[in-house]
Amino acid sequence: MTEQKTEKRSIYRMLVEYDRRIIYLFIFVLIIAPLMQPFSLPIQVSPGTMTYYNVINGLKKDDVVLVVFDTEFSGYMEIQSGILASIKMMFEHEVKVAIAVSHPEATGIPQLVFDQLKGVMDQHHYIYGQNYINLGYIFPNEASVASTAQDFHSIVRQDAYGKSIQGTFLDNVNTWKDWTLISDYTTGIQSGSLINHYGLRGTPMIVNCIGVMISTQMPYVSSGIYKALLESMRGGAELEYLTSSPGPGLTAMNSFTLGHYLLMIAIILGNIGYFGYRSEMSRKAKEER
Amino acid sequence: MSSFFKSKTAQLTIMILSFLAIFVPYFIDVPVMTTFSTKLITITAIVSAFTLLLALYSQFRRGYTFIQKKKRGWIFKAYMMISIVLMLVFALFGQETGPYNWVMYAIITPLSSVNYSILVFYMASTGARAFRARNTRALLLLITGFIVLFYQAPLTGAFFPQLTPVALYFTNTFVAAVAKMFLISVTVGAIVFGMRVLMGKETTILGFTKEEAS
Amino acid sequence: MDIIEVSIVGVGAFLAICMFTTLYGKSNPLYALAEESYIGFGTGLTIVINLLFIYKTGILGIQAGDWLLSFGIILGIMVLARIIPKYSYIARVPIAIAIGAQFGLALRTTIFTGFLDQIRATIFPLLTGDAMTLLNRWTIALSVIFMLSFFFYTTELKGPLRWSARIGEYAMYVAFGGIFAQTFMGRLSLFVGFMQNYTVPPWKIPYLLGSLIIVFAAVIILDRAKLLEKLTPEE
Amino acid sequence: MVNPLFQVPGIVSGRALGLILVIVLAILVYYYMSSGKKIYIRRVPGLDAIEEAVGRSAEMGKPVVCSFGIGGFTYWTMAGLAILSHVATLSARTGTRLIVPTGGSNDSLIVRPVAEEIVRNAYLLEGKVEAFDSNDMPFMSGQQYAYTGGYIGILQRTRPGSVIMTGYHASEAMNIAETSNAIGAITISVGAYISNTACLACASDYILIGEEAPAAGAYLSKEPPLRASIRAQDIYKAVSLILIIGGLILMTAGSDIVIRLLVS
Repeated sequence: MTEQKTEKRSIYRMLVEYDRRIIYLFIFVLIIAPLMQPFSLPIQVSPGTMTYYNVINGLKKDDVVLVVFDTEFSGYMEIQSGILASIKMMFEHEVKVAIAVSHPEATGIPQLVFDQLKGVMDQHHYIYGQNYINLGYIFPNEASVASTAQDFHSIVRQDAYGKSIQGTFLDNVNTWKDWTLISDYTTGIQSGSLINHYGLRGTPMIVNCIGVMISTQMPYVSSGIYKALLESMRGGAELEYLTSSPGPGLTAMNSFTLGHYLLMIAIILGNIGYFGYRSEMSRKAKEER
Repeated sequence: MSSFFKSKTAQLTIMILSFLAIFVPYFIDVPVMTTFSTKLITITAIVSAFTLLLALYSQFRRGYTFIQKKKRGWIFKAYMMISIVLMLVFALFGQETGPYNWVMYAIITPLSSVNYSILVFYMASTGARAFRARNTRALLLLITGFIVLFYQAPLTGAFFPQLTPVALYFTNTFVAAVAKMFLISVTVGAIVFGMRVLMGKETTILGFTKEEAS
Repeated sequence: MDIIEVSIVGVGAFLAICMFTTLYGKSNPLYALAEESYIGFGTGLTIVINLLFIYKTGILGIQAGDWLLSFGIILGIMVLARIIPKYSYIARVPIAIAIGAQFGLALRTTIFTGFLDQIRATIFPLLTGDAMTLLNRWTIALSVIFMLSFFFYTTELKGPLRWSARIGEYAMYVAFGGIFAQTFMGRLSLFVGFMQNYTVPPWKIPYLLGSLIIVFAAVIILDRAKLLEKLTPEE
Repeated sequence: MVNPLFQVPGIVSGRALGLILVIVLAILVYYYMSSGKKIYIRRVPGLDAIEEAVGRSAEMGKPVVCSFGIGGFTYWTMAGLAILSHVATLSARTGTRLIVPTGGSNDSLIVRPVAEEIVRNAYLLEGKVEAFDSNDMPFMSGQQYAYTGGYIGILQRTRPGSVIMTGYHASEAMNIAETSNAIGAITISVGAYISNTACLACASDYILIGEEAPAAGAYLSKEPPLRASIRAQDIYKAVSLILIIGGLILMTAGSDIVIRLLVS
């Protein structure tokens, strides 16, 4: 009897004071395993994703969209499904797309996107300079964002490859008024500046942000500065689902499910341990008294 | 001349003028001032870029001290300094291809991604520790946290769609409300703080000693 | 796949896993290797970016006739005076200009984005709309009001204010739970995305698993042999 | 688009009320600072804990790590510098080693020399300028996560007694807070945006929420005029409360006058 009691007590205690490395190990295994051996689980499309889909769907031929890769490479890993699915939709609507980046690590992303969307681009006869352009790292700080909103050509003179942007479709773009839409893919580097210098002045904006920023960005959706917000990789996966173009988002959803369930189990066990241990301690205190 | 540079009043005046040059044109419509403010912003960005050289100087001096004193692991510092130089040399061969590009994809992007994505581990262990119903606050934290987590797992939506409106209720209301409240609070705090700075009351942040400030 | 791609994946996976060893909880030389690699090459990158910025915006701008930008270069050079202690005061002028300008930039919009827009977004009709809309609106309105009352610093929380502040604080914790969960989703996506980078296409998997096993085995063995500390740099 | 309630000639459309509010706030701040009033201020545990944190490090003979964030000269950073100055003074006084990791973004490059001057001056004022070592303010590149990696490395190698994160820290704050917790240091952090705040509230021992950080300089200075200026913040929160409640009532009654006022 006593032996059993000791054993039980140690379990509660273990659930409270465990080595945090155990959780780390479980995460590693549960996330990597489904990626190596993909299987498909069903998903549901959220209302926010639907609105986002409708905004891009409302674009017309030759509208001018500024796409901003406002992310480090690591952030791109999270939102690449949203980026690919959105830009694919833009290309299908034959919209003119200018891509700008706001972090040196993002300078390689435009090329990665063009490579992956080559099929659609060829199908809709996309020509560099006439229908799309890669401006490169033009937003190193708020100052540069502010300047482009007031006089675009005063600060942006060359594209990412060092060629002059004169003679491209950007000749018609001078201030914030000239963009049909700004589509920001962000980890938050310059999104505040884009809001301040474009969104607040009235340029329509949509955003695909990383999960951590959702709550920060929500007020801008309710105040109308953002027309729509696509949430993290999950939103990207939903957009892939809506546009019937399965990609990195949908394959990641299983690891996603398992990761969430793991944390929930850890929380439940932690609480069982906490209450078990606490009642044990109070029982012990009573006995001693 | 040097006394001018050293005086607090001169610096404060310069700071205030520079502040107003940016602040005022945002409200008052004078095209010349707007143009000037844009230029001033660019000028400060250039100044900021120059300060990199100061940081670099300090970094090399620190590394050199480590090596000179032969502190344990000084070799790592030497390696760090060499890699700075290497990166500069690589940049000379062009940035889109060649060794520079290799470093970007083999070293910088993976390491940046690690430090970012490693947060999932930290979040999980923090969550498991903080989400214990110790008191009312922690209980509330636990309940919403748990519901939203459950909702977010993509599989849940497919089998238990009834949870969606509940989770969305929490994220669309309480989360939205706290974000608003937070912004309002920070904004008033920031402006009042700004006023204290402009009135020369928060002198420490300009790097003055008390004697200079008085 | 060519040799360059393989080397990118191999070196990347190895250094990434070295960085992950921080989860082991003890400082170790492999972490220091990854750390110094990143700091070193990262600083190199910072230099390149800033020099290019000075060139593209400053020098090219001046060449294009924008002579005002030459002040940027002059002030930038003045900042460097800090290196010589005797003349370090010269650097105070450009720094004062920069502080004023950046501060002005940060403060000029905040009254709109952080104050007026937020108040505006909290004002809506409270009696029209379907049940769900009404529930949401009432919750937002009441939460904002109660939470704001929690944030009064110069008034003692007594009487009704104490209660409203208490409710506000509770509402804040309800929100924090939701935000924590949303943030967790974000971090999870990052980690999944990162791992996808090393599992798709499948030829990359051995590099990932190989690095994982080698690096962690090395750290554990060094720890058991009590060598970790000895091989880790001093601070 | 809602029509503004009023317009002022010469003022950019939609910005008049903002300008008026800023000017009135400036007047209020000036009034409270010169009125000589002694004003009650609620305790801010996060700020009070700084002294305890540095003291504990001193007792244990361990260093203090204090950072001012990775932002440019925004109010976050500047408020962070005010806290840094306080921490540096306490460290100098107690003879505790202070480590200030710097870098993390291009914007923060220009803050670095100012921070160095602040810390040096704090030591100078305490008469211990020889104890100031600029090598303890390592620069860890302009890359956010290289800075993070270096910061974590410093924490694991030096095992400080307390970690005080001020200024604008983005996601890296969680890496730092959780590592700091794992090594048993007292962790004080600033929630610079809402998701950051929620997570840090779970991971740190003390957190400064909302305006607590911008008010830190005035709070810590213990000078009545500076502290009195905090009153102006409360007045504006009361104004926002009145606008919200009034706006809700009027809007429900069918009038959008408050909205029109807000876009003026």
